[in-house]
Amino acid sequence: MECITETKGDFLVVQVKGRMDAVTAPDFEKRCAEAIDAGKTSLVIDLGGLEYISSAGLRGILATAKKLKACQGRIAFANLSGMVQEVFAISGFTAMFSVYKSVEEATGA
Amino acid sequence: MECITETKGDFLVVQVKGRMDAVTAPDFEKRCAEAIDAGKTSLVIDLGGLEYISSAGLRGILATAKKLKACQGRIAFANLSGMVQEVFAISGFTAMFSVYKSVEEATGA
Amino acid sequence: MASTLRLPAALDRLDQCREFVVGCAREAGLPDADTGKLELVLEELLVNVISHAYPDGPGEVELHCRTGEGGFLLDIRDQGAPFDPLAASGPDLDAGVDERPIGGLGIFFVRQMADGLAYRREGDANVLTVRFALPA
Amino acid sequence: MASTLRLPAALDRLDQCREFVVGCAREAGLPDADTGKLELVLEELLVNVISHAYPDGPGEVELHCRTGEGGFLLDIRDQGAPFDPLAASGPDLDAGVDERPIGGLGIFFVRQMADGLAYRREGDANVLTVRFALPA
Ligand SMILES: Nc1ncnc2c1ncn2[C@@H]1O[C@H](COP(=O)(O)OP(=O)(O)O)[C@@H](O)[C@H]1O
Ligand SMILES: Nc1ncnc2c1ncn2[C@@H]1O[C@H](COP(=O)(O)OP(=O)(O)O)[C@@H](O)[C@H]1O
Repeated sequence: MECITETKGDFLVVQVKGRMDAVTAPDFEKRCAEAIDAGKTSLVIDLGGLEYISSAGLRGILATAKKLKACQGRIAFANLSGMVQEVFAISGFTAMFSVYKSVEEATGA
Repeated sequence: MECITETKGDFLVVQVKGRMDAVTAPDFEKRCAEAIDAGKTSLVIDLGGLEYISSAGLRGILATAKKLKACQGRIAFANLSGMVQEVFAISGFTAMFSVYKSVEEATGA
Repeated sequence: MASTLRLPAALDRLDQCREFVVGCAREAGLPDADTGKLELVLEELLVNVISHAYPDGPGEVELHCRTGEGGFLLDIRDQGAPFDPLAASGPDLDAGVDERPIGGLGIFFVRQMADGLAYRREGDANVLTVRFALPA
Repeated sequence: MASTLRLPAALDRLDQCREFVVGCAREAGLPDADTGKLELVLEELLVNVISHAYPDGPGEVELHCRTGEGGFLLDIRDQGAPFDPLAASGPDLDAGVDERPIGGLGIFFVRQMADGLAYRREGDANVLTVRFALPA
């Protein structure tokens, strides 16, 4: 898994690539926690390059969302496809979170 | 394993990449046999991109060399490094064949 | 023919387990489109064995791949206390971010993604058999 | 802790065997610089089992990885006729292209690359133990 962060206006876009599993998900959670602690509280998670996600990945995402909620931040997701989209759908994450077709839509750019 | 062939003057340069093992070596032998049957009898094998070779790889190379010898052809090798160079050395292939530092040296260009 | 992998139940062995099972599944004819589901089921069950089966120290897990019942079959065997994942209750999928507990989705995914599941206790071992249908 | 892989002795299983053994060796602390040698030894011995151990039809091979004697240890077990590769005579390395027979280098490479080798017959099985030294 690789996380590439980029500031776009008010948003921090976190591009996640590869596999988000029990081994790599803690990295994602840590990267996001560092960004939040540094004051970035509007996150857009770009999942376009993510090939695989397990419940451990969702756990990292939910922990990040809870942390953001606690500091009046927000989180949105973009570019879901394939098995990632399926996992989001059946777990109720698509209903629970803001999910956009593209990063531009998510940032309102 | 990948074999990329290119004609350079009188020579056919066969660039071999990846792994030459018991599964892939027959491909190498087949590609060379086709070239020889098509009249290409001066071969330079560029091993610069080869990461791994086993005795099955040497078997494919020796079979190719024997086929070339039978039709007054010739074979040379270029760009050996790492474990490929070591395997060539301990098997006596470095002594038995013409081995050059570069494709240019091997083709006399 | 069947294949077996037995190794320590530890997170840093996930990749080896995945490569083994996916290799066997390909061999058996499982379409590439289904390997993502298989990987998910495998990870969820392995992570559960790693996290819950051996509270008293390191243990082992055995994976056994074979074909039968018109499918690719994977047996996962551990020596933990008896635990039947098919008897576990499902998560509340409608809760919001605040109420939603972290975790609890693993077994639910396994049930959603596998084409068949069977649990049995065999001596001192849990054996869970997962089935993925193969194209006819 | 030890790990075991058992699967059909067939060429299309080479990759699974390699991933298993290399994974275990990394786990045990074998430097990346030595994995090429390990892969070579493994391939030569597996190809021999595949080609020579089972003339009467498909058989199995078992790989067992562990640490001991200051090294990474790999046991390769087959159910073929008794065959001790350490008793085999070496190839003629000075022959020219014409005289040189095709093949016969596998066991020679194994001897050159491994830090230790031991053969034993155990019941109806050949067990060859390969040792690679680990950094102190
Ligand atoms: N192999 C196991 N042995 C014992 N208990 C288990 C095992 N697998 C799962 N459990 C129990 O079932 C619960 C639900 O598992 P799961 O749906 O995978 O979610 P999670 O592991 O994220 O909590 C676990 O929290 C654990 O209490
Ligand atoms: N597992 C085995 N069982 C029986 N005979 C074997 C086995 N491995 C090797 N041999 C014999 O030893 C010979 C030398 O093996 P090797 O050095 O690997 O070269 P190659 O397999 O290319 O001939 C083989 O040709 C075969 O006759």
